[in-house]
Amino acid sequence: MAEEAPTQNKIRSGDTVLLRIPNGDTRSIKVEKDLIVSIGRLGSFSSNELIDQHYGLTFEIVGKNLVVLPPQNIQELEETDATNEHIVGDGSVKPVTPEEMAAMKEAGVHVSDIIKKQIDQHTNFELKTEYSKDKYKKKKEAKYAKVFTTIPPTLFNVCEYWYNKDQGRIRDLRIDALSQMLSLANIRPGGRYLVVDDASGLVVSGVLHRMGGQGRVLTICDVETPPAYPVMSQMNFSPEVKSIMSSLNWATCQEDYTPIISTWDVEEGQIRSDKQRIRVNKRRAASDLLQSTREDLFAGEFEALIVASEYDPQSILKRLNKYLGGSCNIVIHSPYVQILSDLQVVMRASAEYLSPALSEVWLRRYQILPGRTHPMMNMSGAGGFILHATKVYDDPSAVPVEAHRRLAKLAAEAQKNSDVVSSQQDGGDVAMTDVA
Amino acid sequence: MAEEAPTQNKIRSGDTVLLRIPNGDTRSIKVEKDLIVSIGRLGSFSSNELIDQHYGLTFEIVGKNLVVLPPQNIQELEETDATNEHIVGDGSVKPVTPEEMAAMKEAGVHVSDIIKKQIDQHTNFELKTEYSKDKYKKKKEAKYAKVFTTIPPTLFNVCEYWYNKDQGRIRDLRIDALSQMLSLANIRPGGRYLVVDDASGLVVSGVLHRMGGQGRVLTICDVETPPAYPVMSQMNFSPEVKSIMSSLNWATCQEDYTPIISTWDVEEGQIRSDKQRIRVNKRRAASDLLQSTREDLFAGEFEALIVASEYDPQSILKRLNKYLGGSCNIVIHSPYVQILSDLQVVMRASAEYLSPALSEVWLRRYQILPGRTHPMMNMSGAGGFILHATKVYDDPSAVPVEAHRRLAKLAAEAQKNSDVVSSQQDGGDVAMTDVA
Amino acid sequence: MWSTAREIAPGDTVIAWLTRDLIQPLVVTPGKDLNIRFGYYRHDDLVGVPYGSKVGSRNGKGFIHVLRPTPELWTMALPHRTQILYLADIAFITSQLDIKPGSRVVEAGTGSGSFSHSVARASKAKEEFTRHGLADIVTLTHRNVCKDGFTVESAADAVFLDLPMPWSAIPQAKKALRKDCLTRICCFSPCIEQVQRTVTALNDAGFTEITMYESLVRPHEVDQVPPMRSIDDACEILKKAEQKREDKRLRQIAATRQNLANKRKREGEADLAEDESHHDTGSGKRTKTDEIDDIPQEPISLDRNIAGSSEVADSTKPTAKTTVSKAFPEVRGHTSYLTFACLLPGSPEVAVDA
Amino acid sequence: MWSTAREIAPGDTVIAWLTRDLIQPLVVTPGKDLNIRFGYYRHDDLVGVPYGSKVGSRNGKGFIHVLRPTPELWTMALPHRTQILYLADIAFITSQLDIKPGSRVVEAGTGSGSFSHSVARASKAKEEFTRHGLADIVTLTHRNVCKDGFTVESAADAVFLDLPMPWSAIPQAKKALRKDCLTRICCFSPCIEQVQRTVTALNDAGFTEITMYESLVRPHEVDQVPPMRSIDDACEILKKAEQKREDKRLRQIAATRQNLANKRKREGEADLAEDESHHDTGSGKRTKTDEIDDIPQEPISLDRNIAGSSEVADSTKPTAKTTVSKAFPEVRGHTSYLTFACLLPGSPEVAVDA
Repeated sequence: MAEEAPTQNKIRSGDTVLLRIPNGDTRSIKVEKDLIVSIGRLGSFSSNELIDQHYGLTFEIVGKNLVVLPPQNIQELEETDATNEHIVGDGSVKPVTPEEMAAMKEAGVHVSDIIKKQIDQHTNFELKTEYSKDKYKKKKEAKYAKVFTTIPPTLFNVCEYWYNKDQGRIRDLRIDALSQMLSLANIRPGGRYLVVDDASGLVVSGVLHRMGGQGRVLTICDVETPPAYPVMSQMNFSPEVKSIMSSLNWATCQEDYTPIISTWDVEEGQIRSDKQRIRVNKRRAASDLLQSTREDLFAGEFEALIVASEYDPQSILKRLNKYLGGSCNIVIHSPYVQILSDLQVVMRASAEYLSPALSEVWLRRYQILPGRTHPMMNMSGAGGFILHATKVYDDPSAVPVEAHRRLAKLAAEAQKNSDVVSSQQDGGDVAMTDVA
Repeated sequence: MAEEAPTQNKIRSGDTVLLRIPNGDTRSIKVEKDLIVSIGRLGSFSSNELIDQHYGLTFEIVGKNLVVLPPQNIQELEETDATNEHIVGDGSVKPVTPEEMAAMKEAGVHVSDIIKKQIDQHTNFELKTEYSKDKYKKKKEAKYAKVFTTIPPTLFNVCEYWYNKDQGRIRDLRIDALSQMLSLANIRPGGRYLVVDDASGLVVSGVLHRMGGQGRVLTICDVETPPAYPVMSQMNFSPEVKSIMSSLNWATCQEDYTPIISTWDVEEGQIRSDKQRIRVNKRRAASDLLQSTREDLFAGEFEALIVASEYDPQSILKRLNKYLGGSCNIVIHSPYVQILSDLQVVMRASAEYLSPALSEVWLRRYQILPGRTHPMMNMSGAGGFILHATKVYDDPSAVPVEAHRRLAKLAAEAQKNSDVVSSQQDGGDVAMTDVA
Repeated sequence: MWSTAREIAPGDTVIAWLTRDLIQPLVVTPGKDLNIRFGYYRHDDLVGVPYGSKVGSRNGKGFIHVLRPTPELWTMALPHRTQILYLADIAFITSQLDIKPGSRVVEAGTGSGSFSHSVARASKAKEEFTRHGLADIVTLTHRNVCKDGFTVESAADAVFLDLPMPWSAIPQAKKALRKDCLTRICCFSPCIEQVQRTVTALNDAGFTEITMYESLVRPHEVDQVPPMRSIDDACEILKKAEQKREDKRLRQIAATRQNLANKRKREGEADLAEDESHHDTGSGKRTKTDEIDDIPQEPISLDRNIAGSSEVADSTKPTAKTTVSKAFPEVRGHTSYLTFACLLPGSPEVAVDA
Repeated sequence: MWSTAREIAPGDTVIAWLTRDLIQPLVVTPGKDLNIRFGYYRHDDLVGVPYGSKVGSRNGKGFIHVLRPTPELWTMALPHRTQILYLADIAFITSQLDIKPGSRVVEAGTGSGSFSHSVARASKAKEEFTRHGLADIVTLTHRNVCKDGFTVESAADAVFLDLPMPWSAIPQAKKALRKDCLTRICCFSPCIEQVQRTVTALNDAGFTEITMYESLVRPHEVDQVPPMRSIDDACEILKKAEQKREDKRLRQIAATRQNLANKRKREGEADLAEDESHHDTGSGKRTKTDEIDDIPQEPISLDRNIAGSSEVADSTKPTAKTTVSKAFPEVRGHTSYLTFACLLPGSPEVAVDA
């Protein structure tokens, strides 16, 4: 067991760091030595104050400095007899005026004092239930506190950040769906995987995260050069973790296509300078990398194909199927049930895919404040659908003719009795009828 | 306010009664005076014992008689320190043998004593947690108790019975979906409604239930004579409640079609006997009813169209649209999102339908035993989808040309900025862009 | 209640539908105007118009639909009243409590459990019920039901409690329910802790058949999209782009060579030693060629809007659209827990009031 | 761990897939047989076969697929162990606890919270872990963690508790977690009451960022069906059926009249007075005609399998199938509530153990 912690514990210069601000929003900032970071209304501070701090801490911006705040517990609320019965919603709430507010801020009054002032001027405050009071205070705190919390760059947190920021760019891939995809694909250190990721690199990030720099990840993209995979920047991967990934595009992954780069060979005699030599060598290295990546793909026997793509999944399967090993996991995500239903129909008609199964993911978060446990009032409706199948090698002779004829008859009968379409690969279902 | 209770409180001869038996299953029995009812393993008794009893009571079958049991409370469980830690799952549980069991039953030992005996012979029983013990007792009780509870014939209970019995026959129409359909259609006493119900009469039952014998319900079916609507038998509707319903089929609801029955006229002189006269009169009454029902349909101005059908909903709408009044609610259920998505696309392209909205229903039941609150381990996945729209009268001149041109430009811009397809009826959305 | 006539008459309450999110009730009052951001209308213009009509504004700035009110539209039209019950819950509760023509139902707390505008709401709601002709059907009172009880005794078929502490009102609710037949109660609680206490209170008060449900609705968005692009399209686009780039590179190399040759011709062989540096820091054109020699820096986008790619896409794709749907990204995840129970007639516990 | 070779070798653990619901692990042992209801196989036949192959039985009674084991298949292959964690939960917990290569994770209670077969499971599981080459990675002990604590101290990156009273193990779990960086805990609780006590215990012990989730999976069934029938079809069928019935009635009336006429001819006019009763209680044929006079008693079914209707349907309908899908009728509605929390390094509470 390595003594070195595998977790990235502390913020380093060069990290992209996620911050949670009091209103619940998350911001992404780049931490570089001697850089000033500004977070809108909250104020600004020097990056250096964050470097070497543990992820997960909460800071208050005091002037231009950061003060670490102790971890916040949930406060138990005492219930009272208040029932809101006597509260009259007729506008008798007299808020602190904007002028008073500005004056207080000007004078550097601390947020907790501003809130206290507001409460004092709230005529009905004492009539409210404790829960209502707490809610009111929280709302005010969120509005005025100059605090933030750094968010550890885990797959969970990064996925949540992107899902909230721009669901479309990650193709509605919610963390529960992504986690299930990684499990269904059996991603493990040392494996070899094919990834088609039009979800801004979220899938690739998940795969790399679970591999820890051991194995091989080949992504196929629709741009000439390896795409940027913007999600990866928040993951702050070490070079080792990223080193196992290489990319082809849909043209260069065709066996009968000769990429033009490989034809750009310069004769040795024509090189007239060191600079030109560097350029030529760079080009050659790129050509060699492309060549070796292609060879790697064409060698096949990949252990999983994971897809979150805007392209027709049938056309993706058609291209990549021959590179998948036996017992390989095929995992395809789509925001739309229609796309994967159609695909499932095609796959179950083929003897190459065992038991293609379509499922929908569902995730719910709860509020767990004492005495007030309930599901969040809003939830994300669309986490998408996952199709999982196992690649198998068919043996058309596996069921001899005499049995086949009898089984076909039984299958027809079984079909009549059941509306549910059973997978054609489940030869056993039929045989079960035989026995029972 | 009528002094007469509107609820059907007591079981009458002729009622179809639902019974819940200890294993949780529900049975439907017909109660007729002097009839013997047999409920499988539980035993049998005379129907007379049930007649005039309140719905909702629990009975124990003792010999051939019924004994009313007091309502059962939930028992609070004391938690102990037991953790199941010392339980060894190696088969040391020595159950009462089948022979011992048969002997006890033979001797007429009461169920609670049989369970006690089993507990005594369960070597690990005292090591179990209180929850485990309770679970064990409940399981045994369900197996041996000769008790049942009558279920009031509410729409809720009848729908649940059919949903559990044969989901397919009611087209996956779960009670939450059905309730929403009735609300969206604004079913009220005195209204006039069109119903297309291929869900065994569940929708018609719901509509009739909420109308209380006032108004008009016209169902269109695909059989020559009014269908049986089997769900209705469990509702035990009074003749008044049912009297407001009449039916046509897809042929007789066509205006340009002359039903053959109306051509069967017998000249007065040809009637040669009273019996023949009765037959002829009966035939005439049927013909008159058909004629008046057709006139009723053709008069139009219905307030809602409710559909749960196996036919293409577009073809249903095409036929019935002209009979719908302005501001009429159109509510269509399907087990499949594909069907209603396609329909929504067609409807939103027409200026006759305001804001067609597609939604999916979701229902979850909880176990609420003290200290053991959690959602049921199984839930029904498929309650189906509902499409709701309002019938409107278009006015193509509503937006004058000069505004139209400007708005079209804005609409094009708005379209570019938004991936979500907004309803074409929302002329206002465009105007909003204009202002903001 | 609301008009059931085909056409709108003066004094009718109608629902003006501006957009799905902007729905407002209107009492048609001849002489009055409606001036909204969707145009200018006269109430007189609405009189005689069939319900469900699209009505254009007088100033051509938009249109509205005039609809017949329904309880659902009424609820949608009042989005700012706190915590109005949701359609799915109302529908489900109606079915579970077996509410039908003739039922007598008692409701306590029409507002939210956490912040009831009781006084203000009560007067406002009373006025509304009267206007809608519901005054004979709905009786409205303002009182603390937990302390003072309900106004009816042994009379209700069903009780609906939407209170912050429903458990404290259960003995009173039991009093209000009739005892000559099976009756029902529903408690509407946002938090599970309320449910737990309510279940205990119901159980203690002798209610049976205690069940608890959550009912939600997931609205779906439907979209018509071109069929998904095939990998073949992507391939073609990539190949063409690569070929174009290569052609350009070759043309530029040829041009540069030609330039060099011309230069050599003009400047003679003497400057040859200088050429190396010129080659590297040379003209913009030359530098460009260098860059193209290397791995291209800018990926080719496959965006449908790019002219270069659209020809390929158009030629290989059928024009038919496919329909896809999915739940809206953010949907309501919770409204309330609905706890139900029955009170049986003649059970011994009924006689004993808590 | 499990073999990563292309082909199966003697001693490999493979998964024999019989049906989706019948999956069984197998250690390939030359000389051994596999005799199941799906046929008879020899282990020797599997050696050298690529993973993922379909293998026919020797007696032609069926086939199996031989798959490479994965943790997911392994879980599916053991349905009878009580309360195995579900895929969705395992996947979600793995992500939330940020488990990755090198992480040190402590799990307490591998079984169910309500009935843990601890002793039996422990010995069985130990054997399994060893066979799968996991003995170096997984350390297994049997102890009461609430009383006696974990075997490690300040060493774990994450703790996972699947215990009936997780709250009582939280102080011990805190001891086991390392203090030099942010660490995480997950408690798996089927009931909300457990969650409530756990949240309190976590809060008291100084854990922060307490969150709670439920993660479920809804399997869908996909069906290819003929396009929905149009009302036009129903109409045609009804009209044809009605016409057929009418034709028959008319033929029968004509035949009866002919019979009557013949009879009259044969029997003369004398029996005319008798005819009335004859008319009503007459031959079976005659009675049938009477019935047809009335409203037909038996509805015409539109079942696709009825020959009479199929011709209409076939002529008007395109043959293309449409694909529809829906969630399975009964799906898992609950597995457990997943409560998560973080322990921050250097916070003052960490020093004080509860």
